[in-house]
Amino acid sequence: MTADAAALDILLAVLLVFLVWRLLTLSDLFKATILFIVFGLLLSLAWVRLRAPDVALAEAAIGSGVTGALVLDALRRLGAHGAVDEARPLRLNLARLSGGLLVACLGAILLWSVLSLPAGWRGLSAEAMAAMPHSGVTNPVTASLLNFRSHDTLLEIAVLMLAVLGVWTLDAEPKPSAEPAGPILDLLVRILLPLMVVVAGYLLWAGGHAPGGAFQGAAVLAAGGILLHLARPFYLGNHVIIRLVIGFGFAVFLAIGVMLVVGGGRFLEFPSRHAGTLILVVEAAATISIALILLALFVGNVREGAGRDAP
Amino acid sequence: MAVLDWLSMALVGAGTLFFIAGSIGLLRLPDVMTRLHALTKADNVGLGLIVLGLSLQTSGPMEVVRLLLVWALALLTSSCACYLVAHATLQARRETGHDS
Amino acid sequence: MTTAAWMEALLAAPLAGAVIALISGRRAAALVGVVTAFATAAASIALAFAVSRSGVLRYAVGGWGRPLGIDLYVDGLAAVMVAITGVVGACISVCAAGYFAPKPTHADLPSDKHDRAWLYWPLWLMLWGGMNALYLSADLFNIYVTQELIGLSGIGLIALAGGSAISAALRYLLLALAGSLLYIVGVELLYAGYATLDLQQLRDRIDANPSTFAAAALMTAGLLAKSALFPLHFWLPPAHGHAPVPVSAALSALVIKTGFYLVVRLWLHVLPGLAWAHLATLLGVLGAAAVFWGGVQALMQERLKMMVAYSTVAQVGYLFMLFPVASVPEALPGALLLAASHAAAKAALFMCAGSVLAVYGHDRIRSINGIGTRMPLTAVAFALSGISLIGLPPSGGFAGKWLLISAAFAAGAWWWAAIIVLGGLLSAVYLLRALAFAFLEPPIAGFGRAPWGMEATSLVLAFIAVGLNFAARPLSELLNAGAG
Amino acid sequence: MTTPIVYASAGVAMLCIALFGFLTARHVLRRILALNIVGSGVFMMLVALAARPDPPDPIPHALVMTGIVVGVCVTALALALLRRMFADEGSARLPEDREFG
Amino acid sequence: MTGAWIPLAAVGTPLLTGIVIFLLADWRVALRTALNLSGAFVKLVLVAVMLRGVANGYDYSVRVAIVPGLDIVLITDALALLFLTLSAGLWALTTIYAVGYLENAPHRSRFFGFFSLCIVATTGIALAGNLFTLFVFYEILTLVTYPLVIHRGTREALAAGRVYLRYTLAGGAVLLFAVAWSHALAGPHDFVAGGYLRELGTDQRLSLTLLFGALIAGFGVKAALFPLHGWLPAAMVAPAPVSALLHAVAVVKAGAFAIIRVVYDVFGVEFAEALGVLGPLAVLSAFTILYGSLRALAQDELKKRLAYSTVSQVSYIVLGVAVLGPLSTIGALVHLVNQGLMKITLFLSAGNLAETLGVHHVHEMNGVGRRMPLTMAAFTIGALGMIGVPPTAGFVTKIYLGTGAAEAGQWWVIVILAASSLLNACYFLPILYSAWFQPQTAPWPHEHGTGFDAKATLLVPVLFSAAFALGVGLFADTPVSPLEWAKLISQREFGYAR
Repeated sequence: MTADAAALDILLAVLLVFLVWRLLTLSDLFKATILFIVFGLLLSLAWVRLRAPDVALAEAAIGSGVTGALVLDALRRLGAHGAVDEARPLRLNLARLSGGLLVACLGAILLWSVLSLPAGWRGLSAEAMAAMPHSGVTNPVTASLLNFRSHDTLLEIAVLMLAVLGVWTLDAEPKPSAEPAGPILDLLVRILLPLMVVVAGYLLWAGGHAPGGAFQGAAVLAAGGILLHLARPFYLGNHVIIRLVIGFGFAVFLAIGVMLVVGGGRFLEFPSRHAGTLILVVEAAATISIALILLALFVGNVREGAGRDAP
Repeated sequence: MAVLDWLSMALVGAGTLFFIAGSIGLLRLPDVMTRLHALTKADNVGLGLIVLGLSLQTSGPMEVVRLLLVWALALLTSSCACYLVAHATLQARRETGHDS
Repeated sequence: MTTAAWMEALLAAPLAGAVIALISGRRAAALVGVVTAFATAAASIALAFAVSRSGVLRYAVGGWGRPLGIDLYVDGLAAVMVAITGVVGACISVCAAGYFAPKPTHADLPSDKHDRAWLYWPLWLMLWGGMNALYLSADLFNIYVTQELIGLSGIGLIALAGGSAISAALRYLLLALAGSLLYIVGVELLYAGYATLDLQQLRDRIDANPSTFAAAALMTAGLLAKSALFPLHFWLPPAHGHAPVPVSAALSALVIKTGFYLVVRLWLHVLPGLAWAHLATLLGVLGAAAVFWGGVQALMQERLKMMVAYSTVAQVGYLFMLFPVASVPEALPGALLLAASHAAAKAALFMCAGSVLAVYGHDRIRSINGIGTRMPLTAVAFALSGISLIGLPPSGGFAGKWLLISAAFAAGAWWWAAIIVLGGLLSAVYLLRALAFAFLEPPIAGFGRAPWGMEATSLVLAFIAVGLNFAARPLSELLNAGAG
Repeated sequence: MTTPIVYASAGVAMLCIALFGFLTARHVLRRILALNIVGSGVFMMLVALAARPDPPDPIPHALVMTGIVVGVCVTALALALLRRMFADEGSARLPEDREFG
Repeated sequence: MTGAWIPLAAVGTPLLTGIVIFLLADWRVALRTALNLSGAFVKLVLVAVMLRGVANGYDYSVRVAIVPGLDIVLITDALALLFLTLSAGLWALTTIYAVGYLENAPHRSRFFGFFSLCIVATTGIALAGNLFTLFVFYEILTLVTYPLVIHRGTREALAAGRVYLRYTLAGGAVLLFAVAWSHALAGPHDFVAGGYLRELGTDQRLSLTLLFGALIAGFGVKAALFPLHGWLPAAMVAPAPVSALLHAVAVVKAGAFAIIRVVYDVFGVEFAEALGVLGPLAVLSAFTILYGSLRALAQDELKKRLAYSTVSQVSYIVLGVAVLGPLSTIGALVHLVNQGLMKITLFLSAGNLAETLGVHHVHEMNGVGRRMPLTMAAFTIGALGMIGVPPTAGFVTKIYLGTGAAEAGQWWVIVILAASSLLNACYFLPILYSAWFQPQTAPWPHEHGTGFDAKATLLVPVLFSAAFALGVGLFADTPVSPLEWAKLISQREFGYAR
């Protein structure tokens, strides 16, 4: 641990904690959102320092990128009045005091458990490395995501689909009266969009042996879609094509799992010979679906002339 | 310390200098337009110098291409962003009629 | 068909049905939904029989085995919960088929919601799939993901009703999210301590140190928020009260039980080693408080659905009174029997409230005079499920309460028995108060007509709730067979 | 003070501040941001834990990835509900937190 | 145990008729009456078969397992059959009466459905083989009688229903607690002739006494013991057949019967005496007797007066149980039947008066004897029986209770009996006097039909029950009378010499 690296870590850690405190006490929620996005980017920097590149990519693309865009979009809908939370100075009444006390002792216990952890803590890295040869991929994170703990990922894609369904159950919002943002953004979109599609494809392909994978690729693709939506607003209904693509990733994953059972193995048990190809198929299907899901979440439930009230 | 190392050290130092100038500009200058001016100009040049400095340290030509690609992308997006922010503020001024 | 085959079918069927329903959209979503519902119900009952025949099943998903991969563990407890979810879920699906029928027959779901009514089916099947996955899973983090699956689909279902259900859904979301995060902190502590996420491996490696205690306490707190035990119950009445009828039936009867099941699994199967007597008493006290608080609130309600929602808060209290007497062997079958008959009876009560709402356009308790003559099926269903909730003799609720009371005596703690008995009395007051209005003359003429499925299903569920009286013996055999 | 311990304690600090923020905040958007940060805090503790062994343990990484994606879904739904509630009831707070006048 | 199906059939027949009647539409009078009567007839045949079987020492019992280690048990011992015969017989009578009484009234299918379910519960209580079964059917009785109490659907009926529920459900809760406690103390035991709590000995004196108190409180609600009797007068708002059958025969007798089971078959009367709980029970029942009679004096409404007299009469049974000795036991058992017969006669005739002349209050009864001689004759037989005038059934009870108390050396009981007989006379004789010897002073409130007396379907059951009440008294010594059966019970059940 060279001295300056330690200094960087400590600086980053302190900066993160300061950002969190500042974020939660600002009265203007627009500034809070900007700080939240900065917090997300610095957090992905922290994941890089903790030797977790896959997580860093996911955090940057999804954690701060997509979430940041969603929050900003929500903020726009809340309008000037809704965006300000006249945070009265936190006077200490009993409830806040007891809450604070509770959280403090929780923090103490967590800190104690972090510090008292034996230095030689191995976790499951030995078992994971031992199982890597017949997991079909060389990137351990993709292996554990799509092979060791594939059940989790299957349900996770289901959760993504549920988010879209949840948004669709709400009343349609009126179309915001945004006039096109001008030629410069069109230029940017024309240049960036193809680049983003290529990068997404690369991330998907690289997932097998290097940091990357379905979620990161999908997030980049979704970012491209959001950019296009900003330049030239388009709206996704819920007619059959959209539903098909949204359900496609989960259906493929589930179908493969069930076929493996029919073929004599256990649910989601990839035979080590062609686990690699199966994982790639699943990841490809998942990328497309997740990209459209994230885009649908951003575009939200808007329909021409629908909705009873303008914000 | 080979000549290359000294050269890249100098280039990266100059780059950071530009960044610092940009940041000071951001803090000191009065309104949005001038701040935009400071930010985009200083940071782009700073980034260029750092990229040049780093490219001397890289192991092979592919690294250099990748660095230049990063620089090009940064140039493109920051200029567009600067235009959009300026456009938005002008619009806001036209609607509210007072300096924001 | 071996146990494993039934379990795979049970896991895959609702999820597959949900995706097909999503893709098929408005036209065939209801048909797909009902077909999947009956398939899943059949699979869950077959699984229960398979477990009682061939004992416990450990199933490694993906073939990797315990610490690395995710294991599913089907013992008696899981089989019982899956069977309850199966049977009550099938009835709820039939009721929903009638409720969300194309032509609007009820004031409960505003007419402009009708083009989105088909969304009920993918959400409901996902909820059901999530519950099955939760009961079968033996991996701490996998249970977290299934909880999120259940939470999210539940919120989507509540939001279907629109209007005041939106803020209720938002409050439920925030609380469920906070609960899950507390749960995850607990999981992180356990993983740091014992480097495994599997429940059974944890049980062998647990030793009593502060971080394990903290982890268990945090996870329990998270789960209590999900199962709406007394201090954390405030989200339940508005959420269950304003949701559409089949949704509030599903939430009150089934989703609440997942939190309770997990606390039972945590404290009775994974951490019996820890000295948790004080926590058990705390849970019992909270349960008692829930029983009386829920009962008093239910008594003061003007609307039928809100009263039934508050009675859920009370009935959850009964379930948590299992813990102080958990050392006695017959306490668990009693609590499970209580959970089963509460599930059936509560779903039936919500459907009755739905029928009343459909016929009279409102469900104010004071003005449903003479529904005995106007809607005989609903009146009988309301009476029978009321009897089961109160715990009067010929009902499943009574058998469950009887086991809990005799367990309390066997554990030498007679005061728990007294609380259960008094709680039953309190629930008798508010349930029979509402029932009495059914006999009042002259009957008020209702103008609408209840959806065809709702009255019949509520009667079937009411008979199940009463019929469970004879289920005590097979249930305890299933639990012992699954003890494994 | 090795890197994992620095970041783990930062994670704990973030978690506590954000949890307190969630409990005391009344504006729902702020509570959503706070819950996101609580999630990030837990994930930081997990990844810091994973960074201890030499080839970093991939399981917590997979857990955190899943957690981030689930976090996005829940946040997206929460924001949609918030927008609908604000449009219907005119306030960005839950009914019990609204003080009138 | 070849005959094991008979007890099940006894419980099943009314259950079946009840369910079928529920499904019938209101206007199908003929079918419903046919069902009712055939159900009653089949029941009587079954009871006769069981009576003959039990008389010569045969025993049918059925066991259904509900929970591991806990079963519903139906047994046919002599005590069970005493109560069963009473309820089966009077059920048949009252069904006929109810058919006539409720002609073209609303909700008749619902009424007769619950009516049969009520008999299911009473049969279950009679044949219960252990405390758990007794408790289960006891609670079912509460459930099925509630809709009958509030059958009219008026606001007062609902208010009376609330009072009824408040008492009976509270009693039920105490009972649930007590039965579970008894299971904890002595494990799931069936009824044993000398009582199964005896082996516990008197070392757990406190908990056993508390258990006894809880059981008596639980059952005492339905037996209308003093502090718990409030629901009985309030429930008089129910139609006449309901108040006749339920509050004179089924509900009130179920409470008394259960107390007999507790004292004799759970604790055993010697063990109860050793615990010293019989004394307070005797005092309580004696006080209830006097209290009931005093309140009856002050009632102007006829049915309320009869209700309070029921409160006091039932406590005779509890008093007989509480006094140690064979004679008082026989007195208590035989009063179970006598009081049922006499009280049903009184209630049915009161129903006739209300139905035919609209007479509800005592002050309206001047000269009613001339207008409705047969009904008033039956009423007189019942009233004299209540007072204990020699040839009637009431006299038999009081003789045995008196001699039993004297034999046990409890002289104050005899004083109580004498005083209560006097009080009975005070509140019954004025009615008889004003009915027979006063000329009609005011027009009948609202008279239906100008016929000779009440309608046939109302009159015949009243005359039958009056005949029974008189016959039981007159032919007390014949082998077929309830007195003989009571002696058989005390000799077989409680080991007293003849």
